[in-house]
Amino acid sequence: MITFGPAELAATAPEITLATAGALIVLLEAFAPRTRRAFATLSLAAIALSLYFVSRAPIGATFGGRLETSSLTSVASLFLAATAAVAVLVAKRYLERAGEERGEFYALLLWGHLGVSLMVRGIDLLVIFIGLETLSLSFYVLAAIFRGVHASSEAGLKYFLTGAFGSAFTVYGIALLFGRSGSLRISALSQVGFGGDPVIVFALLLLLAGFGFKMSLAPFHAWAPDVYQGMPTPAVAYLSVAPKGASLIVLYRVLTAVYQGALPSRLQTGIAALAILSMTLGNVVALAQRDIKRLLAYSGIAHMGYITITLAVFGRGAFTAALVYLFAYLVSNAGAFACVSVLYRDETRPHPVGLLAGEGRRAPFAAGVLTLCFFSLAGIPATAGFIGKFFVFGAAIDRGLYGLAVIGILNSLVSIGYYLRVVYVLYMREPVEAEGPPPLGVSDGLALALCAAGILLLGVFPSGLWRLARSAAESLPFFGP
Amino acid sequence: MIGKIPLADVLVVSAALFAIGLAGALLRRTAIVIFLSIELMMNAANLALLGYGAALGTVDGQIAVFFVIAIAAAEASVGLAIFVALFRHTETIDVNKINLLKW
Amino acid sequence: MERIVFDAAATIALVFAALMVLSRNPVKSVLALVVSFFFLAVIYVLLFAPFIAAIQVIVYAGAILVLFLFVLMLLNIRHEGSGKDPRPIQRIVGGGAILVFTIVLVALLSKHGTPPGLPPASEAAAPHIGDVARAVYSDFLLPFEALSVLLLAALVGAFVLVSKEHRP
Amino acid sequence: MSVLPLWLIPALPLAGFLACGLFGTRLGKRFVSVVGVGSVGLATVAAFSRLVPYLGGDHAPVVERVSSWITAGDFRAEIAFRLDPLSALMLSFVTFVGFLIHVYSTGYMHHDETDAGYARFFSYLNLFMFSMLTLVLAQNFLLMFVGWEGVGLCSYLLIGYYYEQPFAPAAGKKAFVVNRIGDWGFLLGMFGLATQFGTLDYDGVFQAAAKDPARFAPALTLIALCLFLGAVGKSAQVPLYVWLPDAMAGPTPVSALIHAATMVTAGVYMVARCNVLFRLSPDAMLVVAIIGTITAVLAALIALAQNDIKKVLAYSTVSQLGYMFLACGVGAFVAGMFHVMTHAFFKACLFLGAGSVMHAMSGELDMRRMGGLKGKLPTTYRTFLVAALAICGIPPLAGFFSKDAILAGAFEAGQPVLWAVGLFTAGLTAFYMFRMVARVFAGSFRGTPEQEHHVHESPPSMTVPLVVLAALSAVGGFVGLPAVVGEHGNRIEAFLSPIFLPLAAHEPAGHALPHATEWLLLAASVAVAAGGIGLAWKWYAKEDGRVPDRIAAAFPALYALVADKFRVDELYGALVVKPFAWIARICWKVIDVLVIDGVLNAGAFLVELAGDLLRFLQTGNVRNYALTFLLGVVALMLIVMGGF
Amino acid sequence: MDLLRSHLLSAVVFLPAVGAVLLALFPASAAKAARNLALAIATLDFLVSIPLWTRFVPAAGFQFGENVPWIPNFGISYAVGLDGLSLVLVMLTTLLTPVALLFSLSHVSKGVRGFSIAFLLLETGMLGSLVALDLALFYVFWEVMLVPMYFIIGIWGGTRRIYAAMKFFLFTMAGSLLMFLAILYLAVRHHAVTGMWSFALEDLATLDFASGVQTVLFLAFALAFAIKVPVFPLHTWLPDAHTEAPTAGSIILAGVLLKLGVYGYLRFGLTLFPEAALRFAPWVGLLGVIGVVYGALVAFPQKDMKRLVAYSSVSHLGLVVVGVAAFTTVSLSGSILQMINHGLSTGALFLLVGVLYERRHTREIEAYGGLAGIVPVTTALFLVATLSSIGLPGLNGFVGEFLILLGTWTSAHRWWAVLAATGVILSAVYMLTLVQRVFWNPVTHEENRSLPEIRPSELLAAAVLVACMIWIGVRPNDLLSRLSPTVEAIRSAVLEKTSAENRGRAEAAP
Repeated sequence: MITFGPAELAATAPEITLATAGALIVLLEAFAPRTRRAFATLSLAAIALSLYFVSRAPIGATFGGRLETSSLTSVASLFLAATAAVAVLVAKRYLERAGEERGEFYALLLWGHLGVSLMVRGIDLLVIFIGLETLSLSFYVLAAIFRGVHASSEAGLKYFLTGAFGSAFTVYGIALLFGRSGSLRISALSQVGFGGDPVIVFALLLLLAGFGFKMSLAPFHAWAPDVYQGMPTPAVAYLSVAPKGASLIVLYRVLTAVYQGALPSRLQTGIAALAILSMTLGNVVALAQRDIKRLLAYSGIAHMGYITITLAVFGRGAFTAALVYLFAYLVSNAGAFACVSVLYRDETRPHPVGLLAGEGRRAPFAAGVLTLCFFSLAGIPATAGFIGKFFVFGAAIDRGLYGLAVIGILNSLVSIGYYLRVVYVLYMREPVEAEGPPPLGVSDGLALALCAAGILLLGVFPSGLWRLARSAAESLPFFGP
Repeated sequence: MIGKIPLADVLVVSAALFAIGLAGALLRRTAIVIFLSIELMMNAANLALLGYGAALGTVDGQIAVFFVIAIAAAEASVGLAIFVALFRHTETIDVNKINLLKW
Repeated sequence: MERIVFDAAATIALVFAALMVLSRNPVKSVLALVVSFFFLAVIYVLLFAPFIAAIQVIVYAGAILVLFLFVLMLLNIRHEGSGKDPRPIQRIVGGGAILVFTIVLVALLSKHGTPPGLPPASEAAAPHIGDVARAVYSDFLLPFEALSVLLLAALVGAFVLVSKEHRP
Repeated sequence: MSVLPLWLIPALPLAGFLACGLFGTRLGKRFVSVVGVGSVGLATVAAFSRLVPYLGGDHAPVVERVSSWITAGDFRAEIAFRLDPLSALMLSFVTFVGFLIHVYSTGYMHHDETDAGYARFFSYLNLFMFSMLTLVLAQNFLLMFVGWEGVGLCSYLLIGYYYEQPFAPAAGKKAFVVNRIGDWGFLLGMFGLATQFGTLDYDGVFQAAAKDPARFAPALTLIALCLFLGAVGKSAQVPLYVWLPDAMAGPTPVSALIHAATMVTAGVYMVARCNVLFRLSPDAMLVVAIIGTITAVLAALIALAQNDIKKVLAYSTVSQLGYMFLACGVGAFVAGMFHVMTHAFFKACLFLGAGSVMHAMSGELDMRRMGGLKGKLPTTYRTFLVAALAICGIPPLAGFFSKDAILAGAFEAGQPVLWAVGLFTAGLTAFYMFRMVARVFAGSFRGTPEQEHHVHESPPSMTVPLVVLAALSAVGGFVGLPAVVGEHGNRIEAFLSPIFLPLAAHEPAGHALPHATEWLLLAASVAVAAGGIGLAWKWYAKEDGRVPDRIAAAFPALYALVADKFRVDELYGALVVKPFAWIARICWKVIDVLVIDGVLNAGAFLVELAGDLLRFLQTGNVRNYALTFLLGVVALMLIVMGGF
Repeated sequence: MDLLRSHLLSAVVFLPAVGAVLLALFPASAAKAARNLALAIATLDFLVSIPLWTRFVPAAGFQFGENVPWIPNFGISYAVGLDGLSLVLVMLTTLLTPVALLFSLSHVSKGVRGFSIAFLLLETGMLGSLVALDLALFYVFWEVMLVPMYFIIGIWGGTRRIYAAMKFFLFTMAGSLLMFLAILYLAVRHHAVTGMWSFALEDLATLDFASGVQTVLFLAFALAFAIKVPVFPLHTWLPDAHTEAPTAGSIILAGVLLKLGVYGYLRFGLTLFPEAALRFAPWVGLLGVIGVVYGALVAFPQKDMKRLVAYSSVSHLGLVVVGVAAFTTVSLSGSILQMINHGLSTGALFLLVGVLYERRHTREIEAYGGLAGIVPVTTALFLVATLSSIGLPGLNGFVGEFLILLGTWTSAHRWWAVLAATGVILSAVYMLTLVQRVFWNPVTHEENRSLPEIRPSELLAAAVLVACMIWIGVRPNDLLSRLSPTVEAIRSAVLEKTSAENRGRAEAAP
């Protein structure tokens, strides 16, 4: 009999904090709209508090093996909280400028964050699915939250339809896994013979598709560019990072439960194919993009390709590399979206790259950080992105997957083409807009500074992060190194 | 066997429902009907869950279905709200005509 | 008897599901789906899940689908746009992919779907509604609580999207 | 009293160069004259302060090391200078003639140049002296190469001295580039030497080669030919002689100093210096002799038809250089070096005389517009005449002895054909020289009245060197009297003999010609020279060129060919220069732009194009998105499930 | 004091970066102060680097070494050290950077602060790659260099600067990315063999590979370096980058950046893959020879001064490559020396072309002519630089050229020397043509008559280079003596590790 005791309270305190803060914000919005200015601070506080509770939560499984607290979940929570913090920080001024400052935005963001948090902490397929859906529902709404803007509504519709479609696959996969293992707990998948069971493998594929969808992994990526384009930028900053990481962790959880040692070669081939397709398609199509948010969407698709290399490689080292990569991706990609959010004056119109012309001089800080983010995404050394690639390709080479590494590296060459094009527009073209970007708020500045510092610190001193990731990777039952 | 019904039959029906839903999702153009088809796919999963639950003699299947139905309801409310919001801009929910964001 | 009911209910559910997909009129689609869901509920009963069957009828067929109908009426969507699909490729490729997918899925589930060595299940051994209730509040406490947040998010979200006036 | 170090001799002009080059413009002409001429004067004094005791001594080579220079791996090169009979000979006339020409230049350049130009001129000349002295005094090939290229550089700079003229810069560049072709050979030769002998030190190389000829001989033909290619470039031999006539675009003192007296003979000096190597390779010797002979006759033929006073002298120089190589090629190195020396005197005198004429004629170069200057430029005329007689080989002037030594050497070496051609060339030489003398000084004035009005004798700074050089042209030959005249008359041969010691195994001891034969040869060459002079004088001084005109009219094509210098420049243009430019353009426009960049840009373009096309997969239609999703699942399924 | 001594190398490397940070904190408006500060820092860096030169002991092995763990889990450390090879290149870098900055003092007007920051970061990048003894560290510096250079070309460059900057970046990146994978492979191998992670050069050099693997790895490294050098046919980024870069950028690009390719090949390519390096030496040498001739040929018809000088770099670097491929003591010494020489002479040429460009704002050769009488000092300096470039004895270029050719001649590939020596002729052709068309000939453009003479700051910058040219030409042993133990060490290390067959090839000549 499972009751809600002190252990359960301690374990769920992070989520309870988030849920309560969201509800509080909605209530304040309804009954004390004057407090709006404090919503961002409140949200930040909730995120921080939740992170604090994560650190205090006792290690181990609770709720009858449905929720886990481990070094992995702690590291993942740190990752998620950092993303959420960046999103909240840039959201404040963004919403003010757009005239859409409303509590629901923060509430939905916090609830979505809660959902992602459940995804990484859940060790039960149902919990994970509910987390996934909480995230999805919140972000369907966030995508469409600018009701007066056609693009926003359309993004909402597209995200909703494709998301529901993906969820159907996920839930079908869950049903099959449940049917074969007799339990919704992931641990039940570690049964002898499951690795070769066709239904299990099929169900894993469905999950791969469903969570690959959340990761915007090609060919399950198609929603991402459209949704990113129409969605409010701060929400994209979160959506383009946190759920991707969480989905990857879920995939690792499920796959390690079934295959502790190594993936069967056909599955490896399939995942490698996804990685290659995602890298190549993402990078090549990004070259043709003119809207910076779409460009970043394709860049994100490509990055999910790189990170999926680690999934194909599989193993503790690979998972460590993946976690390091996630953090690198967090600071660079969330940072890039934060910069985009700061650099465009009109939030509701498209964001063509050309409008950034000459901002290198008019908004040196934001443009500088954006450049740094792009160099990091491109994997130039002394940035976090390089460290990420270093570990990912290192892991691939360590397991002898040279082909993947070479394709990956060629892809990052292609990617430099479009990253540099944006840098070129920033610094080497004359401004096209009469007015410069809006003045930088304190919160914006803080967000950008944090991302820039993260990029450089992780880029120059990655040891700490690596140790953290390594300890997190120990949580999963990998065999071997 | 579940009573006198073979589990395999239940699963086949579930698979068929999933396939029909898939067909609807891919081939229909009205957003609402697409969503209906997706609901059908969810129901296919529900059927599989219940079938397995019954065959295994566990309550987990039913509970999972219970949650899925709740989620479906929530999805429906949000989805329909989005349809309505978009309809204000486009006067249609034919997805062939909803392509402002592309390329 | 059970067998016949199952076959009949399954057939009807599948036929109406197909009708739902094939009908050009969204309203008819919804109605077809109502029928399909109803017969699914029948199957649920056969699978020892009367509680779920009830929910299926009351919540799904009764509430959710009515909501659909309501929105269809509200938006006055009568007919899917006539005229040919501008991109037939979607049908051709989509049809092929569905076919392959279905064949594999059906073959897989009919052949390997059943876990080996499973004893036959009887209604007597099946969990009762009480078991379901207990499980929801104990074993599945966490998902249940999480669901509440989900529903809250959906509620607030739906409200945000359609609430008429935009407060300053 | 300790002697002055050898390095001081080149260092003095170097200091002069730096002083004139860095401060000359600001400090004015007087400063430049003093420093420019003074530094060379001091160098001359320093040189003779070493030469005089040396001539009186035992003629043993003196080597003075200054410092190490390049050390890499096994390779070592030093900065070291050498005084031995050969370098002493060169040193004496290089410093002396060089000094005279510097003096001459103060007069020649004084009027028509700005302070900057004057300073530039003297700094270049000083740099030239430095380089030439380094070349002469070097103790190893590498240091010689420093001087070798240095004189080339100065030649380039001085030919292009009138840089604003359209022609001079091109001529300078041509000189440098053609020289560089030779230098390429020189470099390869040095590599060969360094590989064979492990050093580039003269002593190391020559002693080893002389000691063990059998070991080195096989490689030496190629090495010798490579080195000779260097000499061919520097000394304007066929086929690389084409730069020298063009080099006349420089100021006349430059032509006298660099392109007649000193630099162009560096090739001869180098071959003589390497005589051990050449003598070990009869094939190489033969090539040297043949090239020399061809050059001699070819240049003489071209000189016949030139009307530009400096061009005639230039081709004459080429021709005389051919003689010198002929001498070397037949083993008569002493004769060759002897001719180098006498040639320096008379050719410098001729050039300076020509300069004096030009000076008087306001820069006029065309002989057809001169004439009758005998009276107006008496000193110039007399010195010019002496030098001309000397070059023709009229006894007892200097050229007689040296040229005779060469012809005798050729005959002696058993090369009657070469001798005959040489003799023929002597006749041609006499003819074109006196054609020139007649056209310039005899007859009546053919230029414009203004020119006639302007004509005047040059200042003493110019005439004094002329007189000195003429005197040397007259008596310079007495250091090398042929054996028939006096048993010990050939002092130069005795002096140089340590350089050209016979190689034990390879060379039979030289068998002297019978006296009768030698007399005969002498008579023949004098007769031919006298005939040439007479004919030229008759045709041009007495008959004012009617006969040659008629001959030219009778064979217009032939005449045009000769007058156009056998169209060698055009031939090179068509064979080398144009194809070079063409290939260069192909490389640039086709290989670089079209092929390499084309491939790269095409690659980039294809990727971009792929992006541009693939972006349309993103149709904006959610149904398509769902389809791609399903296709992904199906594909995954097919890849992964195939095994189950 | 002791601390400074033991960290002298790091001080030299990171002083510019510290300066860049200082500059970044400067107000953007204080352009002049920023400029002077940058120059002061670069000059200070040069002064700080002088003790490296004076205290360097001509012996094999690395000096001024420092080794601090950086990413200990993967055996990556901040390991730096200096041997003769890196010493001369470090000195060249610390010398050329202030010279280039001194030149740009009066010519960069927009974004001075950014320009200075980029330049100083670039210097740190270059110095870092020259002293890094850990492959990961090396790679970081190696790539970091690209970024400031991209901005320098892209922001302060000429009309086609964007294309050039992009091409430069992508081209160089293309090569180095594969090297990156190869580095990872080496570390993985080291881990697999010894159980220890390490990226240290000395550790990785102990690995043995199957010949096929070694070939692939070698090619990955060689490609990166070949592009940087650049070796024909990978050179086409260079004319664009050199031509479009601002003068100071061209100086550094030609002066230092290209050398890093050869440096990398010597330091890493040869040390790590001696067998493959020797096996491929004939091909490398062949490409070098082609580069010599081809670069010279293409330089000849150029209409743009900087483009001409850029192609001359292709030719000169080709010669350096020949020397490296010939792999004799003499040719290696010559190659290293020639890198310095090329840095000085081509740096000076770009500087002086810059002097003209800043006055007339065109690089078209056609637009000039007859400048000798108008700007005699510039002419004289240009002439000296030209002569150095075409290898006139007495100046620096000759020594390197001679040693390379001599060393090559004594190697097994005598014909390379024969062909490469034609560069002597060809370089005279194109450089003297340039001199003739710009400085001699009649003045054809009246506006040139009022061309101002070189300014004192520019004169100082050029004079420093000219002084170095003469110094090296007369006393090359000052460098060669510091180089020779390193050259011997590289050579013996390679020969020790290679099979007798290959050794035979390398030592074929007596």
